Amino acid sequence: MTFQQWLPLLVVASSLIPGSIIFVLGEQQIKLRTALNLAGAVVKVLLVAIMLWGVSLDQEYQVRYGLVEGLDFALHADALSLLFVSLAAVLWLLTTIYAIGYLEDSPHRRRFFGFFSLCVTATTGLALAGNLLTFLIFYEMLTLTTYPLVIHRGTPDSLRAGRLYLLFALTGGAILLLAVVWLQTLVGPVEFSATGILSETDPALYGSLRVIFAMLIAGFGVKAALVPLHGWLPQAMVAPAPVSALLHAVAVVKAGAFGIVRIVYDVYGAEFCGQLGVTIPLALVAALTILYGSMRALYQDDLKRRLAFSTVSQVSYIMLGTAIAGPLATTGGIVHLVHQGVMKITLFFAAGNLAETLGVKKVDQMRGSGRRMPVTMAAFTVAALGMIGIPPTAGFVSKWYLGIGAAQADQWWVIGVLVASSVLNAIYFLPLIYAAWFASPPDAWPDERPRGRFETSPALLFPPLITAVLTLLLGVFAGFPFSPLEWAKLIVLQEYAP
Amino acid sequence: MDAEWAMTGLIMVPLAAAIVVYVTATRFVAAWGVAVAMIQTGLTFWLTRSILQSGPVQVPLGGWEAPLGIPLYADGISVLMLIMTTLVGATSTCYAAAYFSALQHDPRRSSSQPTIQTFWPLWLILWSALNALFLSADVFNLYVTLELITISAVALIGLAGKAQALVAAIRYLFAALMGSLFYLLGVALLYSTYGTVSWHLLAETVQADVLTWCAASLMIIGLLLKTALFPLHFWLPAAHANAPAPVSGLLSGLVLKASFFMILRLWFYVFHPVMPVSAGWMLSVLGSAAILWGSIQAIRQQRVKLMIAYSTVAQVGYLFLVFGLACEPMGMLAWRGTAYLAFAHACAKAAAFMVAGSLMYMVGSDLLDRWEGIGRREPKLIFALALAGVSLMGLPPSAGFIAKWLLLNAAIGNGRWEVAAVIVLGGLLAAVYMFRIIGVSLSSAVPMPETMPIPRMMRWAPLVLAMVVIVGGIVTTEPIRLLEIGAPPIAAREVAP
Amino acid sequence: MTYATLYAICGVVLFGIGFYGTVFCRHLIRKVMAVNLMGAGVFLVMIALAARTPSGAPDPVPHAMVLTGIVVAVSATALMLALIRRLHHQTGLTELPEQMEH
Amino acid sequence: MNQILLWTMLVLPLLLAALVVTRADSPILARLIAWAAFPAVLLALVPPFQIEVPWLLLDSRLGVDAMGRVFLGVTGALWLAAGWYANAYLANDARRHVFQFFFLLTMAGNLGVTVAQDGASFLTFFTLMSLAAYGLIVHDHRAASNRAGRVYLMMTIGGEMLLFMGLVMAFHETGTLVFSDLSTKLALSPLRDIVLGLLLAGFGVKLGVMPLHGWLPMAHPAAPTPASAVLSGAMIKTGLLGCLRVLPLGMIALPTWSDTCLFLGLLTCLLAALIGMTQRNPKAVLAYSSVSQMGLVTVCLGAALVKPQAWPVIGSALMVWVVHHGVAKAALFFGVGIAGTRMPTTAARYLITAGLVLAALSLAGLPGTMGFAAKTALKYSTANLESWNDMLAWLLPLTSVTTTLLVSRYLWLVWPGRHAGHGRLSPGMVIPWGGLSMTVVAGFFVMRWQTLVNPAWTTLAPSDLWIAAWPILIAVALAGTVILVARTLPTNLTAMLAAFRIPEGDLVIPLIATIYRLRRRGYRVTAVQLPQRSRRLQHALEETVVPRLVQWLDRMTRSLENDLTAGLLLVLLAVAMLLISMT
Repeated sequence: MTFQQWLPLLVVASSLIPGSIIFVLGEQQIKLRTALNLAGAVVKVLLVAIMLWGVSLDQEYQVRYGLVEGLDFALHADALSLLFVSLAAVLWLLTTIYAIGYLEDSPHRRRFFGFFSLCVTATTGLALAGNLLTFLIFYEMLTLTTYPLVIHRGTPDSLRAGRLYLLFALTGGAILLLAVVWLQTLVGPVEFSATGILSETDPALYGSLRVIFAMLIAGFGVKAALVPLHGWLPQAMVAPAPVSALLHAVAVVKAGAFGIVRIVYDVYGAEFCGQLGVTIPLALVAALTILYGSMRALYQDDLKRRLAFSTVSQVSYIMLGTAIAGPLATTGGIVHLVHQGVMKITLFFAAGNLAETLGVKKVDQMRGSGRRMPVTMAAFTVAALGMIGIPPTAGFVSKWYLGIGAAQADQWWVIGVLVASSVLNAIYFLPLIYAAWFASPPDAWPDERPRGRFETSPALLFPPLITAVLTLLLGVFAGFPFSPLEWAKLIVLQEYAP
Repeated sequence: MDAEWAMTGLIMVPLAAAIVVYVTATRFVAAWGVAVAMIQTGLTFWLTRSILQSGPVQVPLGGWEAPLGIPLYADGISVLMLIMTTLVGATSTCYAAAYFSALQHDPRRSSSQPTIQTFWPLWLILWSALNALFLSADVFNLYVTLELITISAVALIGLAGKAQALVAAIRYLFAALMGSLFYLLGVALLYSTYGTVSWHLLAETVQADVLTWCAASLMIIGLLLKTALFPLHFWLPAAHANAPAPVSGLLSGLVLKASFFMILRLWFYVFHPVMPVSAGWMLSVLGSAAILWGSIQAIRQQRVKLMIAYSTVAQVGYLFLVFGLACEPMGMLAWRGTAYLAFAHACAKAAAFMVAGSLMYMVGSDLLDRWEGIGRREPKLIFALALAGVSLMGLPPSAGFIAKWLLLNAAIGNGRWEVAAVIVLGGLLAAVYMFRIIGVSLSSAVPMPETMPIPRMMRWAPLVLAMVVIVGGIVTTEPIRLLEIGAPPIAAREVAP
Repeated sequence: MTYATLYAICGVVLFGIGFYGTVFCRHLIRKVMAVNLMGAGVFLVMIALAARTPSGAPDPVPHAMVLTGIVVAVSATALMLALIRRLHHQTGLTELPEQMEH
Repeated sequence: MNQILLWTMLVLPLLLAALVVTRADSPILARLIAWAAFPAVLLALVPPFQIEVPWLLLDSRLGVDAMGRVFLGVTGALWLAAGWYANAYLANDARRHVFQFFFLLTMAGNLGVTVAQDGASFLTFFTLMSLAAYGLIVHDHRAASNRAGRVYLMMTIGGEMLLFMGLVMAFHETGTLVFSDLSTKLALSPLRDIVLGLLLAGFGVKLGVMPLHGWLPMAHPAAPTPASAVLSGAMIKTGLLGCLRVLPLGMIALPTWSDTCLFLGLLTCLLAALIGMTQRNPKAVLAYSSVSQMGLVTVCLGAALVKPQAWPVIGSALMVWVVHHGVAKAALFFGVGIAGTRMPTTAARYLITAGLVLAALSLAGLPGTMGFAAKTALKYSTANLESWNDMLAWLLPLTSVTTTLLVSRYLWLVWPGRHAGHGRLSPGMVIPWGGLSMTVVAGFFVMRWQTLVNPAWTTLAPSDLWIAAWPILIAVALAGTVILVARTLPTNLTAMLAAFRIPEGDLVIPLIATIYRLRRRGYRVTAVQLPQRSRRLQHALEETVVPRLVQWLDRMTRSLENDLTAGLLLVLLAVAMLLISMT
């Protein structure tokens, strides 16, 4: 095998191997575990960087392994997968640091970090999957590896959340499996290719293809939390903060959205989707999700639940951009994949900091938290503004491209959805910001724990800070080479190439 | 050394060891068992290699040709079954060695509990009989080996000694004997018509007439009872759940597969041309019902071992889907999937039962309520259970996934949506009961009651077996290639265009 | 109708009676006997069939099979009796409990 | 060099803001903050230029152009003055650094807006300014301020959304965000009216045109005085700048929009003045005055849309207006703070009173002040509009009357020495105020010779003086009468009249109440009633369906899983199979 074949495997292995070793290590070998974790994360970032560089120079990275006839395990790196894998790699590094700080002195860290790494392995695999089957394999693997993370605390609440998560995710997976098999019996093994592979299909099969599309979307929609398949997500908030962060920003929810992007662009092909007439329903569902999620977020008292509903809403931007189709909307959807991740992870980091340092979990307990934890809340503020789509944050760039994309596709109503959602976002985020900065703090915090010389421990403090700065930079320097926006444009160029 | 020796050895070595162990009543029985396991592993490896190289082999035992002699026959499916037997058998042997030695030091031990001396001969005979069955080339020989399996299996259940186990064993024995006699009557009818018991010769001469159909019905239905296909599964849960820890895995993993293997042989190699499609679908419908019923019952159980036993009822259902699907264009896929599923299920189920046994030994009960937080103490075991569960649910990466993938492909490719739906639904229901166990065991509540320390081997054996299941989901080309050797003539459109 | 056929039918009837007994009898010893009756029925069928060769000379193979069958039946019966005895010894039961006890 | 100045201007306030956060109490920093707007003033003096910054935001263009220069100059000057003023005004405020932080951010945004030459960067700076200003408004944390802040924020976000929609559509129609191209191409686009509607409405919120003015009379009184000064003097002008950037002025006539602008402008102009007269807070009076003045500006925009060829003239007049109103209004706001202090000497009191009166009358267009220059310019530039000629002819004098009445009300409320003052009159406050007040007069002479200004009114006729003066005289007479009459009225009638007061923010108050009611109801439904209902449903399911299902399964299990059934099924299946095979 050549380096070109090894590299995708190495990228996957860079979290698989540390994860596996961590399971074997003792619970008390903290230093070794931490070192392994960080080493894995750093190596992954480096490998991804190499790959990023290579792909921008038109290198091919591909590896293939036959399981059964018609069932190939294939990893390959195209521009889209790199976008996602870079996000996963960078945010994994940050989340690992965060998790090390967050779980200090808590039990069962071996299990946690083991599954954490496996979860990232699955996500990386998803990103690099070269065909629908490989995608499916990692998709299911993701479900399984996140379950222990969701129920990590082991309380009745978290067990219930875990059950609900599995119920949704596995059912979605089952539907997906059916759809994939069906598709395969119709057209043979489904490889991902830039402009889709189905446009040559016999028109007699169009009906079936539509149904399959619906099934695929339903399958991925469960993880992407499309309404009405979103029920598990707000419940899964009982998980520790780094898990929520990872779940919402990179792993689970994003995997679903990424799957839908793959289906629309790389399996069906954007144009062919339009021809089948399946994009408008998808766009409508996405729009419904955006609005519904925001509406529900309005009245959540629990901070993390509010963020969860916000995720329901925000992730659907990706689907919306995908469904509208057209180069600009696609750019918007794809770039939101990254932007939403960075912003949402900041919010969850900050929420985690509040909970861990001050014991603040409810929205009305946040009063004055900005004075006690200025850096954390500043990060929170930036990310929240980003969610609203305030320029010059990353969120604005996404919204802008979605907006002009909608105009380009003559879907003017989408702009209305975007605006309505932004307003709703403002309604549920701005009071939090107000409470944090402009309200006076209480006499005593619910559960304050001293955490060293900063406002909280450094491992908790810096990850949100970095992602918040990223939120700003991604917006301000959107036009910079190698920025997600430019990268998304590259993807779009391939997708809509003549 | 050629395949003949390997085949003979696979049958004779455990048998001889059984006799030696029984007669000498040596203190080092476990060592004998492990030695046999190692030899078996070598022989299986050898046989597999030779089959892969030179195709199916038939050898007359001791040079006596049929009809008087006893011929042995090995093709892809039988070798896969042998591999399965060896894998499960070897790990069970190690597990049993640890289990019984631990039991001797268990203060909770009652006088009625099994002794190490009775387990080993019975198990070695069972092993020998299983190998013999998978290598049999005539239908009467199949009967004899099956009876041998039944008798030793029942005795193994009886080892547990408790009244519950005895009742289960007796019930199982009656059911099994009844099934055997149905089968034997069918054999008699067949012989009267065709004058031979070799299934090769039968396959060549079989005709569609009433006597053949009678024989086929009697044989198949008799075997259904032994395979515990719904609605004839009534004896299974109690028998499998109340057996001693190492035995449950063997029963669910291997003993059931013996009678199923016979059905497979008879159906696809003998009766296939003369049985109508609808008869196959009857079995598939029963299989579907089994999947649903078994899963629902498993969900309802409070005892973990019963849950796993009912899961077997469901998984057996999967195995029977092939009879309907094989009649259709993509039948070949269903055939492969089913054979592979039998293999996957054996490993996964044995691993699950071993885990249950270990944990039951640890806390003294397999009531799910008593298992709260157990995973925090024994993460390896719960991990093994989870891996086995992954295969039972048919999730990737596992052998169970590959098998279900093939079955699903066959079902959807043939437009059999109801079958596809059942396959998928069964997987989901499996997830419900598996995660019920895992969820409870990972809960943070309830301080653990006083427990027994688990010997190391009782942790590693199930984990190894569970790993096999996972590896079986990754290394698949070889087993599938193996299955093509001597595959039955099923109408085959290989894969979709 | 030849004798052989008559014997065969007789064997089948015996099998049926045995089956009825196995299913409907509650007492375990009766069940054991019923199972043996079933076995006897099958053996009778086999022996009857051995006589059906065209040459008229009895076919040795079914005989061998019956012999083997008897061996199996004997050992199975022994096991049944041993188990029943043990159950009786432990619990005093002579019948299987109606309800499945899991 | 110019570029460096530009970047300095943009980055310096941000940098200082960051420093304020980290080291709040440095005297040097306070000094620096006072000077933070200085680069802007310098930049207003350099010749126009433009730079392309493709990596910033969405392919940004920044630069100074003829129009932007005026805005930049006046904005910079006002922020500079406000910076000085604030240093003194908030000297004893414990939360001074918080104010400084938001002050600097708002400044950065406001200055950025004037140099932004494309939609995205404009919107970015505009947003920065708008959101940061929230911090200024709620600075003192009084209930009224918080409420004002909320209203402000709601309307700001609403405005942002309108702008976002407008820009998205404009980009789609024109394919560019660079203003110079955008406005030209937009003029020919089929969706022109919708796009312009959205953009004008969005900017209208900032500009305070009725009915979008609600936040303004609430926010201006709430903010600390230096903040109100820049809010009113500089920030609301960004709304005007936005309109100027996107409207195809001087290119084509847009009857729809000209009518709308003229109508709304007129309405705003008069109504706001009337409402303003009922106010008791001098800052609220000034706020309504700003609204009224912006109405006048809107009228001018409308006029320019009626007759494109008149735009150069109207435009230059508008520039003068911008400078005039900015300076005068800031001076008046500063005056509120100054008039409220304890006067050290009677001379100082007279001097300050004189300054206030001068600034106030300048606003009304007193000959010899900058206001006069501005008004005359407007009069000339809007002279030859066919259909609106008559209306404007009487409107301008009328606004002079109303404005004079309004500033009289203001003067009445703040008249130095009328109330016991508190706080010390510090030079830090007086100097910026004095500077601005003097500019009010000096500005007239400077501008008199500015070539930038329309030649039409450089030939100033004596009649112009009279035309400008008489409305003021009438208004003063009217005001005097009112005061005299009020003295003679019975006290209970005065009290009754006094009780008649339109709240600051007028229409927006019931609107906000409605929104809050809806929000409460939404909360009740989604957070209380729906969960209750679903819990009840779940409970009912668990009580009825589940036990029945379990019962059924138990029964099934009993009847299926026993020896007898199995035996019968065995036969049944065998027979079934046989039958199936035979058929």
